[in-house]
Amino acid sequence: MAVDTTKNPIPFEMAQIPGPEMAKAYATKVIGSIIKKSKRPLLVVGAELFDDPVMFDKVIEMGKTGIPIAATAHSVKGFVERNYLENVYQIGLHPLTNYLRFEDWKGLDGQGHYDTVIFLGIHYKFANAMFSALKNFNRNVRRISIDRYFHVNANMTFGNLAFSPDDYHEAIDEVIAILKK
Amino acid sequence: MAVDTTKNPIPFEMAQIPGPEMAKAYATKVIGSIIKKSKRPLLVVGAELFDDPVMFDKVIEMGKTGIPIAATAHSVKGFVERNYLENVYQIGLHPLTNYLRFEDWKGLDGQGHYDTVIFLGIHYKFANAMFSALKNFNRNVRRISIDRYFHVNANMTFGNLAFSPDDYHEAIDEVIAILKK
Amino acid sequence: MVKTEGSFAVEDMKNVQINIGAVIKEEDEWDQEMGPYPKPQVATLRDWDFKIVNRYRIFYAPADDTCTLCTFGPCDLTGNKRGACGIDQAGTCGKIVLVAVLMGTCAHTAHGRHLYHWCLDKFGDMPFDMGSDILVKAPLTESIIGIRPKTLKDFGPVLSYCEEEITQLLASCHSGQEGSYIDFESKALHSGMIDSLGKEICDMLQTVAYDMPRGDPEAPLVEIGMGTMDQSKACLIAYGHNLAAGAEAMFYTENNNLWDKVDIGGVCCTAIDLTRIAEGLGNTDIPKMIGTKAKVAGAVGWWRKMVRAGIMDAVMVDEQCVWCDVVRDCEPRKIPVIATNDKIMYGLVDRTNDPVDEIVSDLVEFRVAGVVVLDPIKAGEVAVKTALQVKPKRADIKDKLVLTEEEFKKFLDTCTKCRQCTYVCPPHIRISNLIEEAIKGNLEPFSSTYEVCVGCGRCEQACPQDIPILKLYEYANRDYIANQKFKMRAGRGPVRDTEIRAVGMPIVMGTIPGVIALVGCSNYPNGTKECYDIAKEFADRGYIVVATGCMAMDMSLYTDEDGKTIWEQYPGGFDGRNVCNIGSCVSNAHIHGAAIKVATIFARRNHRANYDDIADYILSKVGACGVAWGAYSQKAASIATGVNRVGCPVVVQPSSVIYRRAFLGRTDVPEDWKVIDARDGSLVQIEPAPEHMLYVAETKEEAMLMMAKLCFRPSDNSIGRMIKLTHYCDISKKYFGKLPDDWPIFVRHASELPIADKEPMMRELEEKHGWKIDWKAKKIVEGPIRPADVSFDPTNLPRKIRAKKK
Amino acid sequence: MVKTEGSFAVEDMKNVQINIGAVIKEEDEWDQEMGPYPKPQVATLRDWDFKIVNRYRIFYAPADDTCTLCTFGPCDLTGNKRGACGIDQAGTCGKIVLVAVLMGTCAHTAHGRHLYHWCLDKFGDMPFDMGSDILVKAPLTESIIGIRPKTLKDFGPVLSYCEEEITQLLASCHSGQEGSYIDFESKALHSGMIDSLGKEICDMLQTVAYDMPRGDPEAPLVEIGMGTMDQSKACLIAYGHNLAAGAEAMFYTENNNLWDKVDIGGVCCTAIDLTRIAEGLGNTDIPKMIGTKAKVAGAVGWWRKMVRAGIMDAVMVDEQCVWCDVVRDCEPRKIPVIATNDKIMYGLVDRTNDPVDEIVSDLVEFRVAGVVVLDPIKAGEVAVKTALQVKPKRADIKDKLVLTEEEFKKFLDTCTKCRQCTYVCPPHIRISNLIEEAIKGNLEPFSSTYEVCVGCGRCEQACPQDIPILKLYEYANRDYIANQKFKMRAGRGPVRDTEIRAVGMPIVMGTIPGVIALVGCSNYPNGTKECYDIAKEFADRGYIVVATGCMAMDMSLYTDEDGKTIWEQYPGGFDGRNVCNIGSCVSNAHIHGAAIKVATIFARRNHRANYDDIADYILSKVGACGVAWGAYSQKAASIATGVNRVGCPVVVQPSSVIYRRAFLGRTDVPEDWKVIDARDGSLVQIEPAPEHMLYVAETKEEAMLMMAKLCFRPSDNSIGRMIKLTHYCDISKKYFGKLPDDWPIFVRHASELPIADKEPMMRELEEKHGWKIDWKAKKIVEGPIRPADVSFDPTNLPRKIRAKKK
Ligand code: SF4
Ligand code: SF4
Ligand code: SF4
Ligand code: SF4
Ligand code: SF4
Ligand code: SF4
Ligand code: SF4
Ligand code: SF4
Repeated sequence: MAVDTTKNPIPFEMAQIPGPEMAKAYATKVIGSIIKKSKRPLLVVGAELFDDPVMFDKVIEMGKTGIPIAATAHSVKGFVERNYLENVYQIGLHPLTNYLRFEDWKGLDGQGHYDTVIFLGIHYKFANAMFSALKNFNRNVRRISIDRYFHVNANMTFGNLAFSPDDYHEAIDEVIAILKK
Repeated sequence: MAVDTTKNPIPFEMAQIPGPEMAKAYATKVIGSIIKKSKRPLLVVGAELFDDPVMFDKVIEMGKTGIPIAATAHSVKGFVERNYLENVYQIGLHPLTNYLRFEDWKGLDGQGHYDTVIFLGIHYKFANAMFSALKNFNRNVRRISIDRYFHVNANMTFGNLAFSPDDYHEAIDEVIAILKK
Repeated sequence: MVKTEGSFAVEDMKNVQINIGAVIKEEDEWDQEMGPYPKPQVATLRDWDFKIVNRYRIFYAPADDTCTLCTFGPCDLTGNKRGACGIDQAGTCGKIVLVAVLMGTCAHTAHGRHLYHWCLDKFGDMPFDMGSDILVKAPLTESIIGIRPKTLKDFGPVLSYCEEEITQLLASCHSGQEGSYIDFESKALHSGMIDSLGKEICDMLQTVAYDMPRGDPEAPLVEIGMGTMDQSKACLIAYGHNLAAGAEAMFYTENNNLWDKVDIGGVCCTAIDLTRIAEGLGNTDIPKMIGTKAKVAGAVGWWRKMVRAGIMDAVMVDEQCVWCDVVRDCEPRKIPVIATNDKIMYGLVDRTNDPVDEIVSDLVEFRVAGVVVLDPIKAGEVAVKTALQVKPKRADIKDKLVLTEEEFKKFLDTCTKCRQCTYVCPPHIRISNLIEEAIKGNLEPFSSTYEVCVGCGRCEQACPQDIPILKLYEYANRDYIANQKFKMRAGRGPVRDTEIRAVGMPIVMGTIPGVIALVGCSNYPNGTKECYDIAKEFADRGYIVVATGCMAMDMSLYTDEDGKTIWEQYPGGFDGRNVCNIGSCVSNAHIHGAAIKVATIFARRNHRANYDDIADYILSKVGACGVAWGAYSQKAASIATGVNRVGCPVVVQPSSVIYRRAFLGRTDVPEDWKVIDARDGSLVQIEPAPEHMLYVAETKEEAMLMMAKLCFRPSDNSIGRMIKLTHYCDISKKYFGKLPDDWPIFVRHASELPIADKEPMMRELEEKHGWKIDWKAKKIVEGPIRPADVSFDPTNLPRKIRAKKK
Repeated sequence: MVKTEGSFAVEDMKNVQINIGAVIKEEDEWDQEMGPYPKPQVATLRDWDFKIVNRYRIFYAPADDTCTLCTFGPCDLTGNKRGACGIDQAGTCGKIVLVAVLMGTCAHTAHGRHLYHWCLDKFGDMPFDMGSDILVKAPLTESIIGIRPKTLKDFGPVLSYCEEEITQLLASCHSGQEGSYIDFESKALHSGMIDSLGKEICDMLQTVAYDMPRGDPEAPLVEIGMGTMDQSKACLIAYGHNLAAGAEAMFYTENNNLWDKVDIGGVCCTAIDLTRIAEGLGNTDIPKMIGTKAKVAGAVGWWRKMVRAGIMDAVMVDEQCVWCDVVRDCEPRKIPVIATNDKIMYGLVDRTNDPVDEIVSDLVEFRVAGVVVLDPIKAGEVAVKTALQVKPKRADIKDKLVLTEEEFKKFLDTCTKCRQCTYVCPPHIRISNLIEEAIKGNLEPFSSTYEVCVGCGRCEQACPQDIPILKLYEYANRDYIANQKFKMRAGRGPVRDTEIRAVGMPIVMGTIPGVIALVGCSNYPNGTKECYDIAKEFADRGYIVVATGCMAMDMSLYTDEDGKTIWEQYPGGFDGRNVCNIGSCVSNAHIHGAAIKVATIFARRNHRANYDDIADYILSKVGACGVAWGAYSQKAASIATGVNRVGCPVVVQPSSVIYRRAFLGRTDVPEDWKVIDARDGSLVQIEPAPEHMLYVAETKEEAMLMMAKLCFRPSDNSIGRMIKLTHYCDISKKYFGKLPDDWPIFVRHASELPIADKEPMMRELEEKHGWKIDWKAKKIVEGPIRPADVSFDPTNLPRKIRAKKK
């Protein structure tokens, strides 16, 4: 049976209540298929992957389905160590989000802007704020979180799975499975 | 069939999003029985009753079940006109809420504090703010709205019924029926 | 001889230059000793503040339950929890209150500082001449600083004092500074006092420099309303609060004989101040009565209605209550914008140093939507020339601004009744219902809510159908707009000492039932008419009614059966049954001033550097109440807070709850209502008078009843109390259908009962309240909180005790 | 002769008194003409600000989608919608940024104003003597105001300037004033500059008055850590930023020979400043080196840990970063509180005018939890006496403060793993996991997260089981607490002119790879150790490392294998491979000062009233980067903004996103990276150096890489660029496992490639990036953005062009 990723749909930092427009928690199959349907998705990963290194392998699996990866903070090191740099771009989350908010940006590969960003493994507050920047200043980019936190400023997010590592891994595996379909 | 008072559970002013603790919309029978079970309820009504004068009659029906009425703004005039002043106290909403936040207050009748306040017919912003005052500074008073607005700072409220006067009247009648039981 | 500056050489002191900072005439004109608190600092008047807040409990209604002020946040403070820095919800509310009050205080003080630099630049230093009827010329400066300014330059150090205090106060808002909400409120009260001082400086500077009326009860009537802007001329609007650039546009027009081609109108306080220019003593070079040539286009609440109706050809903005989307509203309507003050620059290019004609050409050719020109003289010339030249180029667009009937109907039909518009509308107008009626051909709802609509435009942003709701309003009200033409009395400035001498005693005794001050902005709960209603109610009852700012403007838009505006119905003196327009928002200082003058001129209290003593006098003896019925801005918050510090209560409209704090009395706690009798130091239990300091009323009716009640003072003599009680009861009967429940607590003697109802009320006292009545003598034998006592001298300050109680 | 004041009579001018405001020595000591912008106002340096923000785009991450600032609100601004006043989300963010920066600016400026009054009161006016090694004594005052203060009193008008600007700026935040986020940011930059000036005034005043080190690289080592407070003595803590009262406690202790009975420690910047007293020129009456007798109990992040451990017997609070619940934390632990500054009064009774012994008695008998004493001398005496007398009375409670093993275990068992604590914990500590481990007997997680915990107490409020989580921490770390004893170099003060002469050229050429400034507070993402790591990384690499405030304190808590703190590992000069503690937060001004001095002393630029020219020089030529890795406060926001205005980039920690704004460059827009060559006015395409102005890094590793990159400047010569690039690449390899992707854009010549990797990197340039390489000559033939050019003179200011391009 699929993991219920719609449980605990409250902001991981409970005081993060920005305004009338707030995220909903979705099941893995919904999120997975939205990602799969995206024309220009970008998977954005951060340094929290080091706290649970198996996540690097899962991210690489996703990367192998063709989704480009923006490795923020020093997370690129995990990819170097795993010798996977195909489609991996090293960039800070702050300048990345800055580029994302401009309509005229051409993407990390110069091939054009992205229609969907998927965040994972990123410091909660920072990810939350960058979602907020996009939510307010570039609404053409769909904001998806597949992190272990409920992300209130995303369009789509999981509920809080921060204390359920097994469920979380399973959820990610389910997303990967959909992407591979 | 009962009116669905749990529909449209978003703040009537949609930008009123105060923080992590926000109201839920409840069915008339839940709200009605909570009021009925209260030891010291106080029905607080405002000048918006004049916009829909039949509401005065309904409030008087509630008053007749034994619930004391605080008539704020100049709403007491409606009771005078209907010759019902039994259990009706004329007081401004602002000083009333001020009294309510003090534990040592003895009530409008000098018989002691209230455990539940029920707001109805009050200017939305003002009611919202007074609920906020109680929510933050005296949590021993239960905050119930049976107004036509979803009141985010109440404990219990109806959803927005501002554009459904018939449903609203019916909902109030259902509450009255429960109180009379 | 007055202050002067210069420099001279001193023999044998090579390389030394002596700058004479000030040559001060010896203080031989002021018989008052320096008082105890010149230039009070943050903690100096804290005792007084604690007296206020111990009686009028600080009440908060948080607008946010979380705090996002520092990187430890957001913190959830719900239920008075504490954030990471240790502050609780009450403390955070206090901090937000202080920040808001400081924003208002800075708006006024910075305005004063700008005028100070500008007036000295333009006119040089000038004697501070308030005319022969005003000898207590700067009551707040005198009470707070302890000096009597002799020339405009003397206000410089007063401004520096304000700026120093502001900096101290804002510092205490830093996360991890003040932790107590009570001290935040004491600081807010301090800021409120600075605000009043800042306003006094502003209005004194402009009154002298621009020769405005010095308390003239017969200040001229000027034109007000959108319809007064003559569409056959080039129409220039000066929008904001600082007259500098708008005045220059007027002078340029005058000097170039352009009045037949140009119409100049103001919006918001600049409007009021432009119409006051050169109506004073005639002691400047400014053309006499030039102010009457300017028009008051309207208060700030009308701005979007007029810009969208396209009634102007160019706009100058200066500072303060100026909507942030002026350029965005003006650009598509081809109305060039000239920003004239560095507080509002809208990201526009600063052209201050470019030649006038280059700037005008860029504007007139629509190469830029607007410019910054910080030199008022140049800005005035640019604005007039631009308006003149752009007018013909706007002819085509102007026609397109208002919808055709066809367009109107088409838009009506697209409404899906989704109600998104109402969920964002500040006054909660049910727009879809208006549309429904309009579809049936009934435009009345669109008309009757036109003055309720604050023109905010939120509905248009929310409408999924992109219905231009304000345009629908415009279409439905196009005739009204064209015919909105009324008269307003130009702002008269301060209350004269002579007026105070006449009304001081009646005010303190209560025989003039009160002073009602209508101040503040255009966010009325039920539309502009309510301020007319309130003013008229109290004027008819014999109260002294004073008004300033947007309320003064908005109350001008209604007439009685004879077609007379309120200014034409009542004389403009500071007296019962009069209505006076004191002036713009900064003129509010004169209302404090009048109260101070009652203490110092009528009661001969020393006011020099003696603020708390004066405030104590006002709280105990001057029956006055402010109402800010449409208050929107932080200035309104600082104004009200300043009024509270000087001991005078204020009633505000329900939306004001967003400012979070009120000061409310508890009549159920007798200890809160004890004052000292200055005669012997004894503690006296008094009736709760005034009962509250800052009060939100839900409706106009509640506001009026509360205002009447808040005019009670312990010092009322029995006739005065009877008069006040009569009005209090009468307003209650009129609007509430019954006597107020608490009327007995204000009765100390049978002679204080309203004459018409004396008997039944005495009976009620006996039967319902258990008082003992001597029916033969028609006297009250037992019951009142205290007996009437004409020589009772209430005070809250131990230092006022004249002889210790034996 | 210096400025003086006086008054004298003039014959034949009866009743006239001449006050000599100022006798100013002719400006014959300063060879610089007055520059273009003395006392710049809000709009004066706007062109410079626009240069910054046009390249470093203003980026917002709103923390709130609604606005509740006025009665039209709340307004929903989601998606950059506009509120009723017409402001959009970006404008609102800009307004909040400006308010935050102003709060910080006011904190510093008000501190300076307090010190100004106090120092003149206590010491009288004093010559502004910075010793013989510092001739550019007040670089910010000189650059901004255009004057050279001769005595402390000369800072008075500088303070007034700051206060006037602050008032203007806060006025523009009033609802309905400035509408453009760009102008809000220009105003914030103006405020940031005022902030730097305010700090300079503060530190100059106290340095002279309290005879602190004048740039002494060998300032003494002082004791730091909770364990340094000798529990056998009466322990007094001075908590805050303003040394006045704490210093008086020290003087009282000294004069009464009480050091054997009393230990005085500081928390936050007061700590640093107390340890600097009388270590300077010896030109005051203060006992030489008295500062070394005080201890640095710790930075603000340790406050709750120490108060809850009960290591002190009395606390004096002054101002700024002082948690709001001090009284609430101290009262149950029987620690009396003396509030000594009117910015923080906590609602306590003001006892300033009461006799010392009455106050002490009330505190010692616990009749009151705290008092306000605004006279520093009296406060110092009260505090020492109270600590001495209360100590024996606290003996019993002190024992009860730390849990017993039994209690500890009992609390562990009650945890239900509900995680409410983690949902509110700022650093997201998984407290229930720590408890789980502790139940198993493993306290390591409680130890290793002790420095990550910021001691905020939010967890305890959220815990439904009422588990005293901070007490659990205390119990698990009780040995560490007792042994937290380290050494810190006392704040040395400004950088000496002589030091600048030595390092000016290497900095501008790049051969010293950069200046790294670690400033700000204790809200580190992964604990205090990260600031030690960052400092050490760069010191080892030969950068100049400077530190102030909490980061300087916190980096003292770690030692190398030899047990040496960072201060013992490196000398304290302003030079490569040195680490210097400049001082407290207000000493940050000296970091600006050092950069200004590079421009004026090394490069001989006129800095007098010439701020933008100097900032332009710094932006183009001074490879420096600030890092505020634990920034919490609004002062941190104002500091960073001030650093940005002077042309220097800053990296901050992730929680800083709550301040909403960043300045980020776009390397994909070549037009953004054009500068003028001052030699001929030609526009030159440059590499993005520095790439960003205000940057949030997610991890320490990212921060270090970015800091290395942000030290690049267009002016680097080839050796300098090679050195910088080497460190940039090396840090990347060390922490990222690879070269950074963008290294090629910084290469202009083959000699700029890191020596060790030169060949493979050249090959990569050829193969991956298509550059043309002459392998024989080992030269780059084609590829770089621009060629290396030692005499290139980059500027952003057209007025710096020396000769027009032909
Ligand atoms: S200021 Fe205090 S309450 Fe507000 S976010 Fe910071 S720590 Fe939390
Ligand atoms: S413009 Fe008028 S109708 Fe529209 S939301 Fe604002 S107040 Fe309501
Ligand atoms: S939002 Fe537009 S479509 Fe919806 S009810 Fe209002 S006017 Fe009609
Ligand atoms: S009354 Fe309000 S809106 Fe009008 S000018 Fe004064 S502060 Fe501004
Ligand atoms: S300041 Fe503007 S955006 Fe904020 S609440 Fe007021 S009207 Fe709305
Ligand atoms: S006190 Fe420490 S553990 Fe508790 S919430 Fe704060 S940082 Fe987290
Ligand atoms: S909140 Fe209390 S009970 Fe819940 S997990 Fe945390 S420590 Fe345990
Ligand atoms: S570094 Fe931060 S916490 Fe420390 S003193 Fe400075 S502003 Fe306060």
